[in-house]
Amino acid sequence: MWSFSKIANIIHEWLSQTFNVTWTTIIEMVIAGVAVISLFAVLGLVLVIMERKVSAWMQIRLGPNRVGPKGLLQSLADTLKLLVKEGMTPNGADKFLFNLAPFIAMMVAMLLLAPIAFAKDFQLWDLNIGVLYVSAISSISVISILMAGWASNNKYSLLGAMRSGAQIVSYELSAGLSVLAIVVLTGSLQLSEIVNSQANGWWIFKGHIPAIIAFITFIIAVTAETNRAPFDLAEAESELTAGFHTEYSGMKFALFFLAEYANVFIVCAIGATLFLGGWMPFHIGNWNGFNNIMDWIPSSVWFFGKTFFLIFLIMWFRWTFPRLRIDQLLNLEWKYLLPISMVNILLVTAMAILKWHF
Amino acid sequence: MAFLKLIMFLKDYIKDVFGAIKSLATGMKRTGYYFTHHKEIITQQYPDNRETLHLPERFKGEVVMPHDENNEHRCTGCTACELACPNGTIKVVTKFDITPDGKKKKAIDKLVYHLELCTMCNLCIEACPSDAIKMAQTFEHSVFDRAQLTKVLNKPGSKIMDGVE
Amino acid sequence: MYRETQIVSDVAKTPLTGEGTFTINVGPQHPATHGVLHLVITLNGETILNIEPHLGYIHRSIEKMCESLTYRQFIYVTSRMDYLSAHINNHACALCVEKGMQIEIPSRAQVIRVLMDELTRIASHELWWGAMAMDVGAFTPFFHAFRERETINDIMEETCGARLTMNYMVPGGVMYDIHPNFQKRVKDFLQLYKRKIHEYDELVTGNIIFQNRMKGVGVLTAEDVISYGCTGPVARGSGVSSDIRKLYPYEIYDKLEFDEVLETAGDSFARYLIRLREMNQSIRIVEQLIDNIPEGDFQAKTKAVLKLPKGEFYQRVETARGELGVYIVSEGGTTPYRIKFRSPGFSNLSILNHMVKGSKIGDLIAAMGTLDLVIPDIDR
Amino acid sequence: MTNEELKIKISELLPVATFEEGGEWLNINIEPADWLSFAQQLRNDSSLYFDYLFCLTCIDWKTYLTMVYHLSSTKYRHNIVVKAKLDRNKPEIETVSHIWRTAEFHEREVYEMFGVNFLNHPDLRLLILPDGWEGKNPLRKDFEDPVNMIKL
Repeated sequence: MWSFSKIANIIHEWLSQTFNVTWTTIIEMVIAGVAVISLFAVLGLVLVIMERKVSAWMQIRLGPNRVGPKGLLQSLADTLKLLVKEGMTPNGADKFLFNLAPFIAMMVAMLLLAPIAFAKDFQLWDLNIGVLYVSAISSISVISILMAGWASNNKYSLLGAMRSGAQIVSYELSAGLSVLAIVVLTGSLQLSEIVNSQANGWWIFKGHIPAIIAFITFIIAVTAETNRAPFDLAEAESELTAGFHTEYSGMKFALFFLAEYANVFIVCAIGATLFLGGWMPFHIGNWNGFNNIMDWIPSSVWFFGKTFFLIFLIMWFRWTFPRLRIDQLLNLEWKYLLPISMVNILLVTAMAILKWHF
Repeated sequence: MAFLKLIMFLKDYIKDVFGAIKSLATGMKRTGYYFTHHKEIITQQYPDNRETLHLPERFKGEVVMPHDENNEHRCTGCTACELACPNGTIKVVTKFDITPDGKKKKAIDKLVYHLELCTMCNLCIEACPSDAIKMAQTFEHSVFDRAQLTKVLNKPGSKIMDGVE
Repeated sequence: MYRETQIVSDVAKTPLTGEGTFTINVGPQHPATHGVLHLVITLNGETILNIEPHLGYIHRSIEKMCESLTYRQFIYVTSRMDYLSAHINNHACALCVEKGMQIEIPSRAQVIRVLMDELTRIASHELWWGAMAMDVGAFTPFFHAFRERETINDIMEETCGARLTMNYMVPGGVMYDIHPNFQKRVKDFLQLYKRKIHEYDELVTGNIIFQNRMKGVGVLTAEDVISYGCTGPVARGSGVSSDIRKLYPYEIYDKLEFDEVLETAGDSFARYLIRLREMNQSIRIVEQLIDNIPEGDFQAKTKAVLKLPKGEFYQRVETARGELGVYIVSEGGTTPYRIKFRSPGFSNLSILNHMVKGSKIGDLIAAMGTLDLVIPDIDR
Repeated sequence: MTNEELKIKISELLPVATFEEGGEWLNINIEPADWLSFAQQLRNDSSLYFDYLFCLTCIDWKTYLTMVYHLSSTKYRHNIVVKAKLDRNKPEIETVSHIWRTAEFHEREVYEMFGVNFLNHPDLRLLILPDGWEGKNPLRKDFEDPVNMIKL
């Protein structure tokens, strides 16, 4: 079977034969950059159409069905529309920050892509503190939202940004703690090692109940961190019209929109890596025949399958639940999620020390 | 006592958490059901289903005046509809015809109908003593020029049907 | 003497201007105001200090218009007041004219009118339910509510010829007889409704987030409600019996079996439950009547030109939002001398400031949603 | 209480009041000056207990204005109509918005539509009409607006 690592190796070998080391590195970097940007473009298109179809089916509608076969090219048409729209800057806005904010949102999302293992031996940057890097970078995204809210010179935007600040700062905690549970079990911060440690079973199965609790906390926390319903208080359509991006239009709005979906993809990818074994295929004990079939499926398919399953879960939340109020949102974090994850991490530590996990 | 209280608190706490998760799961089950059951979809693909789209015969789309094959209508020009209309939608312009036996007879010249003023209240049709006008089941009324909404209901050259007084 | 219940004392004392307070305009175009309601809100952070409604964005002065329309013509205008209970508005006007002229309505017409009223009430509450869920952030229920509402609209379309502003009730009865399919279609709807109603609870009522959003929000005491003149589900949510159908029965409501739904909590969730249960009561009424539509005329014989005797006539009916009063002052002519519509929405809106002072913006949306405001009804 | 009982009770409270017969409910005509104290009595008297003001409006009779208050009791379920004749050139009456809070909005509406000045009203401003309409009273019979009114 084909795999990403083989393709990468072929390119690498060909480049090394043709150019010297420096040029090889530079060209590889350019290729990686282009790949990331195109991945984002594709992701944006795929996730938007997916969200629209999922919501439509849950709402007993057909969804987009006019552009392209079964409406699959709808998001392409939307992008085109957004591209040609006028990007307006409101009067009295802080022009520099106003224009900078969407790019920061986008940059954060791109940076987060670096340590993710998309397939077997296929990773942009396997740094040894991958988990720490992810939590560190993802907390920058709040700055872009605050910047957008402040610079818009709009009270709705400001309220949305303030809400978002409170929300992301609090939910970082339980997201971090639930990630820590897996770090404790693995004993490493490196994402590739975390994946490798799940060769004989995913952590969600190996880690007993504490891992499941950590998984649920993680999903809730990342839903909040990416500002998705039921935690979309920063946007809160029926309260703040569109929250922090009320004043954005055209491509700048599209960048926020894209960054939201990119963030969803990334947190789901992290979730899949930590809890569902990343690109590791699904194995059952000694069923060798079954395991071989599972191995035959390419590792990238496993990775994207798991990630999209988690993305679907988050979309499912969005199209089912009402939105929380700001004080209830913080209550949920400080009164429920944080104590639970703290107790949970104690349990996990005990389990790791006593080697109770498989 | 304090310990017992803590136990009770913990019990309630855990009960809360599980109750919450259960209520959320019920909702997700419902949306999940609709996600997988596409037969429940109720969308009508409007411009595509024009052939199969049947509006009920009572639907009030616009006022029309039916003419038979001899280009004859039933309107006597009595202006009952004009009086019944709350918005001044209908204007009856009358003229005098000469009947075969030489008498002058009142008849309509034009029955002007302003679709842009009409609220489809059906009062004119109720008021008409000779059933000359009725509601049509059309509903795609948008035009590019407002003037096109002012219509003359009787066809050119039409005359009143025999026997209608 | 009526004493206003004490609202959060800090909020009452906070000055409306000064450091930390700011005003925002909610509306006239805002997703949660369902129309062109304009609220000027004074905030301190997320806490609401004061709400001042600015009305009139859709004011058409229906009362003035009616002064130049005859008693047959003015009814159609009232469909445009509270467009979600158009039938009931028309019904109120027709009843008031009939009261003045002392017309006896055939029993068939009475039953048809009540059936239409109750179907309208269900349709109105369906739409409210969907919009309420959308206000608190759940989008899916809106479409599910429309599935059932659409069925009612189809029934209306078939019998009355229109989906929203029907002008079906005329002084003396109804404009034309029910469609032959009517009974069958209504029975189909009843089946559909019974099959689907439990989903409402699964999707929204039981949901823990929704309950937290609604419980204890916008609490109104019975005294507040009476003093502010709130009616309908808003009053009944605070335990104030205010169903005109029970208190001052019109048409055949005194012969029908149904309960006035009452809740005592007075918060948004109580008002939510009231509306859901009221739908079930309306279903009960429809079930009692649908097989018992008496034979006979659908319209009493009336003169071509209606003239009300000199005098004043007042008719109260229960719309989906509360008590609608039609006050006709007649000088004996063919047109009313003065008409006053006492619309439920106008009084219900006046309590908004009292209701949400001191709570969060999110609560404003949740509380305002349960008032079920229809803006043309407020502005008239 | 029936209309007859109400009539006896109210003539005790306010002997100068006159009554109109024939309507569905008891109609009481009072002088505007008596209104405030009379309203308080209606609201607070334990056997009347009119706690619900369900309609408040005004009628322009071309030579004078009439304020019409429809009152109801949620306890006894009886209704009365109180009418007060106002001078058309300088219509003034005491507000009842502190007795029945619903009057606050209704009085504002009457203020802008008929130009009735409610004394001691907490917030007597235009509610429905936009700024610049002060002094023009659309629901009065002699109101003419050649721009916005369409005569059919």
